[in-house]
Amino acid sequence: MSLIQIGQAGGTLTGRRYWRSLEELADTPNFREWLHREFPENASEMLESRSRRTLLKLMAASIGLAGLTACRRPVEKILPASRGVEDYIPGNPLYYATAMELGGAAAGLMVEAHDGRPTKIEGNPKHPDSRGACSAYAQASVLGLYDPDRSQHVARGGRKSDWEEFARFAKEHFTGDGKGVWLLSGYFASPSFEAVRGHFSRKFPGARWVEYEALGRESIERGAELAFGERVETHYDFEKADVILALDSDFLGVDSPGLNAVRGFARRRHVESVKDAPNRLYVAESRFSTTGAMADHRFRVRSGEIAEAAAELAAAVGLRPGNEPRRAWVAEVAKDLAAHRGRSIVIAGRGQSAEAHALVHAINEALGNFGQTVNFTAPARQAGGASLGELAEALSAGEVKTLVILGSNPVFTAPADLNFAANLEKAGVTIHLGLEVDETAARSEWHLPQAHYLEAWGDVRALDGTASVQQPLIEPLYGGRTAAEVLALIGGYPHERAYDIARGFWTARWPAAEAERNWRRALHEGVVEGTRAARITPKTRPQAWSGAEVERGGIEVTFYQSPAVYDGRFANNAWLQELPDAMTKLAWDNAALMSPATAKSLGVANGDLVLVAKGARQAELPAWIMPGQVDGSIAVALGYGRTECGRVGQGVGHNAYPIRTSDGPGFASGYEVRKTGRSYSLVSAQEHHSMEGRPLVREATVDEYRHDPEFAKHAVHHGPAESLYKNLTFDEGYQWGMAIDLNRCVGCNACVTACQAENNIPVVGKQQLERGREMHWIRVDRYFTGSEAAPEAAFQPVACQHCENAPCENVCPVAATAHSSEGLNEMAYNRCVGTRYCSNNCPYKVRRFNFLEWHKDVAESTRMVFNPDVTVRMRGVMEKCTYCVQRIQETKIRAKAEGRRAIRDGEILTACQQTCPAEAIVFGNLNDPNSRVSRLKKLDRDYAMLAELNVKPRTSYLARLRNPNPEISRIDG
Amino acid sequence: MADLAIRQPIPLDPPLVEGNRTYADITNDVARLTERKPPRAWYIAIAISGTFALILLGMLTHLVATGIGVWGNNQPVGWAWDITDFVFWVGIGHAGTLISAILFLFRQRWRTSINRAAEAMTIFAVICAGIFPLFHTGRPWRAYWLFPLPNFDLNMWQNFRSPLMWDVFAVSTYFTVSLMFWYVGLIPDLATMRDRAATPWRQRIFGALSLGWRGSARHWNHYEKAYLILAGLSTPLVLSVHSIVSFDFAVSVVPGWHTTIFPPYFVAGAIFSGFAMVITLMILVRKVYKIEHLLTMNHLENMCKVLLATGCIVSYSYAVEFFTAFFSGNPYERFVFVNRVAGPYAWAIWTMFACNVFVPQLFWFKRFRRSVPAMLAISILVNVGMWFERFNIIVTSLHRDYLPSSWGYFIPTWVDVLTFAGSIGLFLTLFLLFMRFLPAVAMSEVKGVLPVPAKAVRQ
Amino acid sequence: MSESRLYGAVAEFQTPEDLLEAARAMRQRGFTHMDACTPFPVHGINEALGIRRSPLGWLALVAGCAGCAGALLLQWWTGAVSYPLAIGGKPLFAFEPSIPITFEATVLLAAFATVAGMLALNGLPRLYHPLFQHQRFQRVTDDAFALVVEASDPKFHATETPALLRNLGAADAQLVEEGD
Amino acid sequence: MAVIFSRSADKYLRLTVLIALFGGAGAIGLIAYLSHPAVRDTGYAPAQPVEYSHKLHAGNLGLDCRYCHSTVERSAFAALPATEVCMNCHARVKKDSPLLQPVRDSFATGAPIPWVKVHRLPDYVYFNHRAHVTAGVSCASCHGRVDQMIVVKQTAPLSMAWCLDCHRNPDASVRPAEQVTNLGWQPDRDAAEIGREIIQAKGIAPPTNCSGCHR
Repeated sequence: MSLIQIGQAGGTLTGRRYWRSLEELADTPNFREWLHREFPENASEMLESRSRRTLLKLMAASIGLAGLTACRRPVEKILPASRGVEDYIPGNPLYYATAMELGGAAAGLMVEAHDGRPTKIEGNPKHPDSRGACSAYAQASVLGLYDPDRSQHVARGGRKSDWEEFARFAKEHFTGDGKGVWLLSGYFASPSFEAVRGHFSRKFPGARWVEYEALGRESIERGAELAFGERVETHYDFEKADVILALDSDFLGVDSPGLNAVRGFARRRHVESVKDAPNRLYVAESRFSTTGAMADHRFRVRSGEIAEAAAELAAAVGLRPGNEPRRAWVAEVAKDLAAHRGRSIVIAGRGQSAEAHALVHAINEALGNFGQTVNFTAPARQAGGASLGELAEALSAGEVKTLVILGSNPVFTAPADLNFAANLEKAGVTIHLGLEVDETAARSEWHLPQAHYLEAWGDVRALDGTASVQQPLIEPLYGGRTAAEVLALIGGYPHERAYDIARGFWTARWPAAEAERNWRRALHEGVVEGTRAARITPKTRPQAWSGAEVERGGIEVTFYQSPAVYDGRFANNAWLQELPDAMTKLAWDNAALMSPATAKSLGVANGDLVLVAKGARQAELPAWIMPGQVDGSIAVALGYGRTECGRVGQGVGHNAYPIRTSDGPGFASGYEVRKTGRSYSLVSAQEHHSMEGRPLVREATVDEYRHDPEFAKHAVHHGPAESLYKNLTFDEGYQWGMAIDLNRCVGCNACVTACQAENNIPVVGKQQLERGREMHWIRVDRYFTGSEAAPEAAFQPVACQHCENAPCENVCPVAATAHSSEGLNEMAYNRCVGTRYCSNNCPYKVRRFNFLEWHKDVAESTRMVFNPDVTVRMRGVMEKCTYCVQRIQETKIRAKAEGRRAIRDGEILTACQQTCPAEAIVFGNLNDPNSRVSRLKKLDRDYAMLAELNVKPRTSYLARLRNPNPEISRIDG
Repeated sequence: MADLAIRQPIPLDPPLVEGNRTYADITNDVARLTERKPPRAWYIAIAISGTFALILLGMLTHLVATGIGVWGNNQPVGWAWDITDFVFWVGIGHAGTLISAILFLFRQRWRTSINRAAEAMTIFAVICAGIFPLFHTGRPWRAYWLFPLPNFDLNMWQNFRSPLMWDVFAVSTYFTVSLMFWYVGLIPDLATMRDRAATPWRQRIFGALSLGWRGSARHWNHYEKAYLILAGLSTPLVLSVHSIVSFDFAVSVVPGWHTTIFPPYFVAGAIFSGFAMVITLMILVRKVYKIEHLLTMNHLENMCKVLLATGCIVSYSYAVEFFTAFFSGNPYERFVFVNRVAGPYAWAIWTMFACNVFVPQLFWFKRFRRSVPAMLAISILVNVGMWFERFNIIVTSLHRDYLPSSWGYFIPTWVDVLTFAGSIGLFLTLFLLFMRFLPAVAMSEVKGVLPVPAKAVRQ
Repeated sequence: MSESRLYGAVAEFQTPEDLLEAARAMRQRGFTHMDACTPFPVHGINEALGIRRSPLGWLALVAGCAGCAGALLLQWWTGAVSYPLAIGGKPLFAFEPSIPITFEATVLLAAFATVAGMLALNGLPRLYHPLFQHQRFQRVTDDAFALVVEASDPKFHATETPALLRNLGAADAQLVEEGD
Repeated sequence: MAVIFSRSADKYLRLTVLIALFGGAGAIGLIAYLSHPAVRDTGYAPAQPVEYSHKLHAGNLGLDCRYCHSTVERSAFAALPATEVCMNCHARVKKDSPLLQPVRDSFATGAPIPWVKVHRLPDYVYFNHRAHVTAGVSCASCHGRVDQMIVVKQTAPLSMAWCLDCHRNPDASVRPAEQVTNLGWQPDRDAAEIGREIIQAKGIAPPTNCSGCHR
């Protein structure tokens, strides 16, 4: 067997040069055998046993799964494979390109695997949307793979069954023309799946297909259809936009399916000198989103009034005749937009109506943005079919003989008015394919375990049409299958295995001679060449815009996608649950976010349970006072309050779906909100939200900056920082340092999750979080400034600052924390006795203590996610950010082994830096004046937090700039 | 040199021992306490305190088995009740040596009635104190790493720049020296006990413990010299210990900790709390054992005066602390003090002010200085106040330091509470055992200050 | 007992003043091998018996200096020689942060030396002593003041010396043997 | 008064104290000696499931270490060979030897041979073979003259202090890369001088800070 090593990956994915396709490996019997031994079909029993752990540990040639303790010479065995696995070098990680699908769009990924188990996810630099970065969802998905609560076997009527039985059943059951057969799935932007689906539809022409995503893009798609008369995909090029108006759009947060928006936006926030002009962002929104936090002007507008504001704007840009806008800001923003014709973007949020989207398209066209900042392609996904409402009706009418649900959980996520759970009872047979035994599975005749994307073959398109092939990194842990496989099985598709389906689809498109080469190339690169959709220039149709009817009655409720659990599907992912929300800083919960004034009028305080009701539909939600929220409107994240879920997510938070109906999936008015008199404990990772006038996040307007470029350095006046001693100097060899650009950070939390995955950071749970024992090595501090009603927000990622005069080091009695010659503040866990003195003496409070044995209850299967290059810390020791010293050491060793004396700039990326879509974090050698980090630190915006303590931190910040429109008095009206 | 325990007419008024006692009376009065069945109150007391000592054992076992997480400590409050209790006990441990050493050097003869018990109290308080730094570590089984032992495996040493290392040396030295001081002081009395012993076992035990002391003039010659040197060494030692404990805080960068006034402030506070504890215990001891003639009202009044004086120093230190914070112009420092009086833990500092600043002022009035119930109440309140002083310094400073994003709140757990209660139990248990089995008053020293007996009378 | 050698004579006095007087008188008569056993140190007895000042002070000084030097050496050697570590940007060894430990070690060693020296100079611990055989000796730790004249004194006489002591006011004077 | 202790008690007391002092010192010395890594950890030579002789293969037959431990230059781990590596030769050589039965079984069934680990480091120590081998540290520096061992035995303490000795004074332990697996290499001149030149040329700076090994 010969393996083809397809050369070296270029440029930015530094240091990881051997990533090859898994396909060759997967085809070799030896590898299969090895994988089977590692992860047998029947892995579940073994996964919980000790032998599993021992085996893994030994297979990994003893890299540590275990903690710090070492006994005296226990007999330890090494079990080398009987037959070598080609090109697998024990101890060296392998990298494979794959892609994750979420909400109908692909995130191109590069997955690191140690000894056959994926441990870490990075963005694929060659993928047009990822470009090397990665979201928190994708980062955490590797934990989802090992979730011991995943569905582990086929079940029929609640009893254990198997795939063979299902296959027999399917063969008998699916006959005829398919009348009465309904299929329900989420969005699938998968070309090969579409082929299978096409085949199925041809075979069963009577079958009906429903695509439903609780957090879908329906209004966006329909809006485009309204505007252009055809389905198109809109692409915003934020990198080219000078002025942006976001109308209830959290495009830097949960409203963008990909990372391009953040990247493009952040690049326009890169300011090297007073000559650079950053973009200007106006945000009109009801909920204080992360996009709102980045705004130069933020207008608090109820979601229900956004369309009206858009109409005023349309008039103001001359699209339609109209009066002077009622809202003063609209006029000013319109002027600013008009002054930047072709260099501006107006974008509406996902929750807004199709009509509003259509109107915004017209505005962009009027502003000359089409073809400049706003572009179009054909949609990546073939949409179509019936709506969920139609399915509910059919169910209710008893017309559904067979319902096949592929990966969706409609019982939990369907709009409340459809009474889906009740209607489902009326279906003849329900077949549910899912990663977990969820609410829908519990009500289905058949439940089939779904393969996680990291254990499945498949393909998926990015929004711009670029296709990626998904390749597995591991055999299915629990014998799961993909949706394509299931559909192929019941539809009698020529290929049954996901691999054959995907490969067959693609190779059929290539000339036979090139097929093999192209396929390998696609696997290697992570993208299929030439699949990017061509740009089109659709024309807007004249619209009958009748003016928006604004409902103003009652309290408005807006529903938003949880940055943690998405629509509920990640509820069992502990990393995501523990991730503090960027704005509220709440973890392990959602809440009814309301403005201080609204809370006052309702008479509620933080944690008070309120009953939000509209007619018979009601939900009990804990209140959380959120400055910046528009008055009279409540925002609530979806996806919490799962009832049929794994041990992590069961019962976490409160379910808001019961008050969300088909006619108001984004927002709706007319709710009544009542105090219940009971309260609930909400846990916020940050208890204080003001900087107390301290110069922590330093910011200025662009004008102020031009007037005083070094304003950040001038923010603190203090005497000369002197020491009693002649301090040690660090000026030889590599001197590591970091620069974080506060102007770019959008608070997306990807860095926090990336760090968690890279550094084996434990999850502590809500109770311990409440006690103040979070373990994240990097956190994103969020401060409010300004008034409580109309605050501004600022983000500041804080990890260990690696002070040269580190106060923590001085006080450690056992020298467990000391400095390396390269300026790293090191923490030797195995030396630590746990006095916590270092943590007390850390002005940045970035040290984390293992108050309990956090890993005690971690399932054996979940332990497979551990990065073997980082020690798993035991209880009683302190830990903290190491600047990813394992990556530094590995790179240095490799460079030496290759005979290089120096490491290239950018060859070492810290985990937080690598994943950051905003490119806000730069790490490198300060001793090299030409390194990126050195150049950034020379910028006039550079400052060190708490420099007045003379601790000489190695991490410094680039001060934030705001670019307000001088015509609009500071923020909001 | 050997004139320290001069046996001349003592021109003191009032007398240090009341009721025309003879030498033999003194011996009898003191030794009898250990020779006959203790009063019922003793049994009740030891049953209660012993139970709490066992609770301490249980809590520590639970702690070691489960982790520091059983306490309420968190980020940012890395130290809370653990170190508060430590400083509290170390502080209490200061009175004994102070009475023994400093009052000795200052020729304060009234010390002789109380020094033995006070020294014992010191040792037991330091034992209680030592528990906390040991068990507050995340991995107490690695605590031996805190000592510079040769190690062939690691070739690693300690960081002697860490105030915690200074603590290790200071507290262990203090304990060792106090123990030696106490024991040296006990030797002549142990010999007395040996010579009075009625049973062979008592004879053997006291015979061994007294090391063969026979009161020879040569013995006394070296003994007095040694005692003087130990007193001379203990005096700076006792001052250094709490200074070094204060360095744990003063040497850090934490606002509210990083203060130059801490060493004298801590020492004054330690004497303050130590004397309060001595008063509390002495009141109970003289009552239970009916030795009011040895522990006279004059003794108590003297101690009340010390309490008043140190209380004033402590109050002044509080004022200076606030002034320094204000005058420094350092916003972080200023904030801490505003936060102390008006923040979430304001109740703690106001408790402290009430107990430490206002209550002791009552001792300006002789009425209170000579009223046993008043003394008892005030001395207990002072120790409550002193516990809160340490709580304020530690928790209130830590819970809100530099970055508001990392501010937090500390809530104790039941383990915190029971561990502290258990340490009080251990302390009292040890003290009760001491009262039961060892001479609680330094007989040989009291005899030295006895008012001239007409003629020593013997049966 | 009968074969045992004589240790000396023990005279018992009721007050320290009597003891002092007797001791001075005995010394005037040329007795040199004498000792006094008292429940508390009696002022003037050293001069009366000719006991020299205790050298413990010098011992403590030497030990204290050793502790001081040892601690400094330890801190310098471990921090700057044996395993130099960059800690807090501070020099590997500096005098200022070494003061507390140096001080403590000084006190510790001096105190050890003092106590050990006191015991050694006093010949303690000593479980047996001929005087313990004396019937009334137990009173010297209570309220009796004993003057001991050892048999090794050139002027000692088994019958005269006790008589002499009685003459000097001793309430009781007896011979004590070495014992076995 | 009654005499509590007899005259001879002091003799026993002094004897006891002396014994306690010397005995204590002796016990401490003994414990220190036995727990010294050079004593405690060296000499471990467990029986292996296959009586494989390094002396025969690496010494007499002159197989290069890397023939079997093929990953030393590429990975942190010096992997043990797959059974098929053994069978490369033993399919023909001594193919009926009963000693090789476990090897043949493993090859036939695919079950790994359960070799017993000899050189073991704690989980929190990240030793990297690649870094050492490419720097020119010979296998023999840590593993001893394996080519002379019939049964592999741990010869070095592998303690942190022992590692540090070399990291602080690496000169004598660094040799030309091509001599790394030549366990019996005799330099023609001063080894430390050769080492110094290589260290200069390659820019080797062995870390003595914590994260060099602990991550």
